[in-house]
Amino acid sequence: MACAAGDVVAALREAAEVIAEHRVELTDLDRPIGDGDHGENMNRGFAAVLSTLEEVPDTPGAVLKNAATTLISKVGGAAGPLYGTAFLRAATAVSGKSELDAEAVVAALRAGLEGVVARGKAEPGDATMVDALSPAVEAAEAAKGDGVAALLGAAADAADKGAESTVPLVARKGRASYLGERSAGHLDPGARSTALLLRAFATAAGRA
Amino acid sequence: MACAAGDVVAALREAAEVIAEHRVELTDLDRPIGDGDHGENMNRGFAAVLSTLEEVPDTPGAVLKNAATTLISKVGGAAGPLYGTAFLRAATAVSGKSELDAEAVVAALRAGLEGVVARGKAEPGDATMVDALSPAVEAAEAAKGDGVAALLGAAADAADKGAESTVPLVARKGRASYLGERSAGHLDPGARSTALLLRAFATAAGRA
Amino acid sequence: MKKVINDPATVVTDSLRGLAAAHSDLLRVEYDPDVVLRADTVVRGRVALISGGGSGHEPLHSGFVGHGMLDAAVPGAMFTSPTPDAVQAAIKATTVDAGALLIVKNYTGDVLNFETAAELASADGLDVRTVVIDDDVAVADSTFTAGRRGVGGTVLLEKIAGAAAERGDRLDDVEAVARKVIGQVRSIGVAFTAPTVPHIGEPSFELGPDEVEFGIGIHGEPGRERIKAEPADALVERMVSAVVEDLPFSRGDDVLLFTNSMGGTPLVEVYLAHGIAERLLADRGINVTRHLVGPYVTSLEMQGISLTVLRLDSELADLWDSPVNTPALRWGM
Amino acid sequence: MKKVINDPATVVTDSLRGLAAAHSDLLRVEYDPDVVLRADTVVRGRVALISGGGSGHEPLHSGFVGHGMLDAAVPGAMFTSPTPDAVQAAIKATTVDAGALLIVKNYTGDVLNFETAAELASADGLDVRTVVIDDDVAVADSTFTAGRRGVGGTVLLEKIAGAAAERGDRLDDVEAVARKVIGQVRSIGVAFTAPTVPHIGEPSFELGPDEVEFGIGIHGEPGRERIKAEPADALVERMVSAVVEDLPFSRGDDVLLFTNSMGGTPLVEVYLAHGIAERLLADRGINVTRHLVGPYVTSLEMQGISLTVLRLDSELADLWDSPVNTPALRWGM
Ligand SMILES: Nc1ncnc2c1ncn2[C@@H]1O[C@H](COP(=O)(O)OP(=O)(O)O)[C@@H](O)[C@H]1O
Ligand SMILES: Nc1ncnc2c1ncn2[C@@H]1O[C@H](COP(=O)(O)OP(=O)(O)O)[C@@H](O)[C@H]1O
Ligand SMILES: [Mg+2]
Ligand SMILES: [Mg+2]
Ligand SMILES: [Mg+2]
Ligand SMILES: [Mg+2]
Repeated sequence: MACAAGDVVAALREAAEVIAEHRVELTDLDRPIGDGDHGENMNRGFAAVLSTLEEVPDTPGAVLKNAATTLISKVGGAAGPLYGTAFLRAATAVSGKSELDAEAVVAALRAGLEGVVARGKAEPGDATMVDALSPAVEAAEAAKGDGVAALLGAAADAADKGAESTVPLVARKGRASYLGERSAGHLDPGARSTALLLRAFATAAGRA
Repeated sequence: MACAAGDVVAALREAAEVIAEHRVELTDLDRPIGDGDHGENMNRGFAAVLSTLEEVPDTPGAVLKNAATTLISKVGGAAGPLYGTAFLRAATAVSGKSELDAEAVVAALRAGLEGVVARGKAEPGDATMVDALSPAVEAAEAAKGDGVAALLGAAADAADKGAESTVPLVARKGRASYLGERSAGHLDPGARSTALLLRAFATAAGRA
Repeated sequence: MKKVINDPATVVTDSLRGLAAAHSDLLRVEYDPDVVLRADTVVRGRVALISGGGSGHEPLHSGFVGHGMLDAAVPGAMFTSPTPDAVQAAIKATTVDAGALLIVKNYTGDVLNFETAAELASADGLDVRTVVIDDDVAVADSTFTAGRRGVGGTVLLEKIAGAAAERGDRLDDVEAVARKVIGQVRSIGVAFTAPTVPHIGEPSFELGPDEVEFGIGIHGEPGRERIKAEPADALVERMVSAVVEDLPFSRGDDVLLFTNSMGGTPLVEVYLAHGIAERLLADRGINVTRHLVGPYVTSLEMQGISLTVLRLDSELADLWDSPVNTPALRWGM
Repeated sequence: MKKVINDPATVVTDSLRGLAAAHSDLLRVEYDPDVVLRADTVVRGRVALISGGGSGHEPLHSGFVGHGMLDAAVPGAMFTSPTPDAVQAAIKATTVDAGALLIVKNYTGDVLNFETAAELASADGLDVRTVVIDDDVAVADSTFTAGRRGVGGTVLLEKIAGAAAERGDRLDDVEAVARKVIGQVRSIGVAFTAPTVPHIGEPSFELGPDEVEFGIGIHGEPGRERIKAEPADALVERMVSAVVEDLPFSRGDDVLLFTNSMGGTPLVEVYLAHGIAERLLADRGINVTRHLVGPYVTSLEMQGISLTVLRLDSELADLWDSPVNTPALRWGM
């Protein structure tokens, strides 16, 4: 199975739904160590993405690029430019293709990770979304022989674990880093939203 | 028994002590219907009076006049000018006398009441200190044959009752009047402090 | 209670030391009794404008001492009228040949203490008058009550009378313009929380999570009525109609609209209310030609807002626009 | 949560309508994306000074738009950085031939969004630079962290860089003076309560009745350390030494001392802290020659204060003293 533009749209719809469902949870995660807006930011952005999905462009890359632009202009905060860049780099990585095979999906994920790191300069272990996204890309790479749905499932599993791994960490990037030692003991909200997004993509792919 | 300057000093000491003991109570009475400072105001004033009692002037009138000036400049709020005027008028009513007999004490109390009414324009039933002071003066008048201590005791009893009578009243003067109907159901703090002062005077007179 | 204070008994004086340090170009402070005086010298022929009252309403009154506004402010203890000796000290320090006008907010304590001081000063041969501002429409005005409170309108009165005094108007004229302002200004306030007076250490009243005090004063006294919390549009409409119907203000009036924070309400909400109020007045054909927005007459950390509307004519508008240079209001210089 | 709002989703825009109504002489507001612009026309040869960030810190930044300070402010959602398209709109509306300087508080979100906008504008051939202010000594500065936050010093930076732009300095020079301010300004904040963001509806953190957050930011993020409440003398000493030892400031320095209310703390306490801080600096031989006191960089209704100290030389002092005319800071005109 490979993903056409319509499949990417379906994945984004699922993502918007999942983010809306977890809005309060994400915000609650952001309250003790941040400024309590991550759920609002993500939901504002993905609701806006959803409202642009009526007219479907003809390539997966074009769909991702539209989403990127919307996220950059609607999410705000740190997450906006980071996720925006991730989607933009992913779009660029697959631009021109009319369908994405497993190889292409992994390339898109890796480009997204590289975009986040380029913008945010976080390394694994800094307690950010990178801690979810980075192992997810590795897991996707390892599972790419099993097809798109399976590799996204593996990525989502790895992202869940990666997000959990932020709990004991002292944050070194983002607002949580202002807390120093007090930032330990909390799940990073951006890592959680990354895991939620990957799970939504896997769910949509499983359905297709 | 008649009161010399020293007896008036003793009465003021007792008053200062009683006010200090009831500071929190008076403030608490002022909170639901006023601005929560009556205990502070009275205590500030009577503590200042206390500190001026080292050098005893030679007449009761002079002692009362000193107290009046101190109250005017230290109590603040509505109670300051009202009590200050009461003491000033009382002082004037007995000026020149070196001792106060029962007749003179009643005259002083009545002059005090007239001073409060002249300044504050409150009538009985307006839920103010007048509701304690006015019946107290009548009771003192009625009991003046029994001597100073007894007439002050009668005045204090009447003031207690008068203060209690403010509970159901809708206030028509002072801050409590801003509440309209909501002022009913509360003991007026100024009526309570008047009753406390008269009780203190009676206690001191009983001791002399 | 958590506050930036050392001792509730000295909080007013301690705060005045900071005020004096911050604004030595505009004012100087004398202590015990505490009075805040204009830094520049007293001028013969100029009416002295003096106000004061309990502390806890900052910047009122100390923040309005300076060119074109007050010559002296007399800060009492927290929420407690200053005593006559302090008012007398302010009169003595500022009043020369042209006399003085005392601006008094209508509270029994303020009126009694300021009037006592004025009487004593008059006995010394000075021409000292008092005007009493009572702009709060929440309180029924009647000779059977203490009458209406003085609230937000006080700032506008101090500014306008101050401008008249600054330009050299005689005492009669300063008093007349002050009375004109008092006749044409109306206010209403609401509160969401109660203030905490330092020496008490607990909020002055309790409000449920969705209760609002409507018709609140500025001393932690409860309001006239307790209502359910409602959206800003409804709340501001309730406030605007209370104010407009009282004077009443009429179609075609030019007004100054002053939206005030009671202290604890963030500016973002105050501007939001201001925008709504301006629109609601426009809907009634009332023209807002002057604006003031911010925390100017506060009640410590109380959350809430008040609206004040002053009918303007060209004289009042000109006096409002005149230069002023005080810690809290400044323009034209 | 009780607030003067209609809908958490529209609170920023609704508030801007009130701001626009109140200050039409100084500024105008464009909506969607929301930007606040100087009312007077854009001038060729003058550098455009632009700042912005999450809302809820009012009067920062919108209240500092006007003559001698900002050309544009870009208000984001509550406590949330504005997006690049809004920043771009502000750049387009204000930037002609002399380029623009963006003043960015050091938060990951602000830096990323403003830098994205600057890149896009540069691609359009405009000379747009960014300076990042990071004056909060509470945060350990290290390349392994997001670095220090931008807090109270932002106001001083906007005023001083604004004066340089107003007098016609070239972009290089405005940028240089901005970097000088950033190099010489340090701040620290404390909080007694947490702010309540409208869309959350509950305080951002919980504090016990005698707990104080030391080293607080301005977004409801908890501070660096939780301490017991203490008298003002001790608390302000703790704050002054954190600030002084950091730069460090030295005996003989002339400084501007800015004592800021975080929103919910009454002015009487802010002045009280200011007086103590001035004395503690004087004890160290540090000379306070300029003062600013009030709620200028707030965190909604959060109770607390911050201290900011800026080392002055004659250039910075002159630029500070230059005329300014904005809703929240005004002098000399
Ligand atoms: N430099 C960074 N690199 C990667 N991720 C980051 C960085 N800074 C912040 N984040 C992520 O962004 C999340 C916070 O997003 P959000 O709350 O929307 O923005 P803000 O912190 O501006 O309020 C954090 O939980 C973290 O995962
Ligand atoms: N016009 C008045 N006439 C008589 N007593 C009054 C009047 N106004 C107020 N009082 C008395 O003063 C008391 C309040 O005193 P206090 O709390 O010290 O002053 P304030 O109201 O200025 O805070 C009231 O309880 C009432 O008894
Ligand atoms: Mg956040
Ligand atoms: Mg009282
Ligand atoms: Mg009082
Ligand atoms: Mg944020």
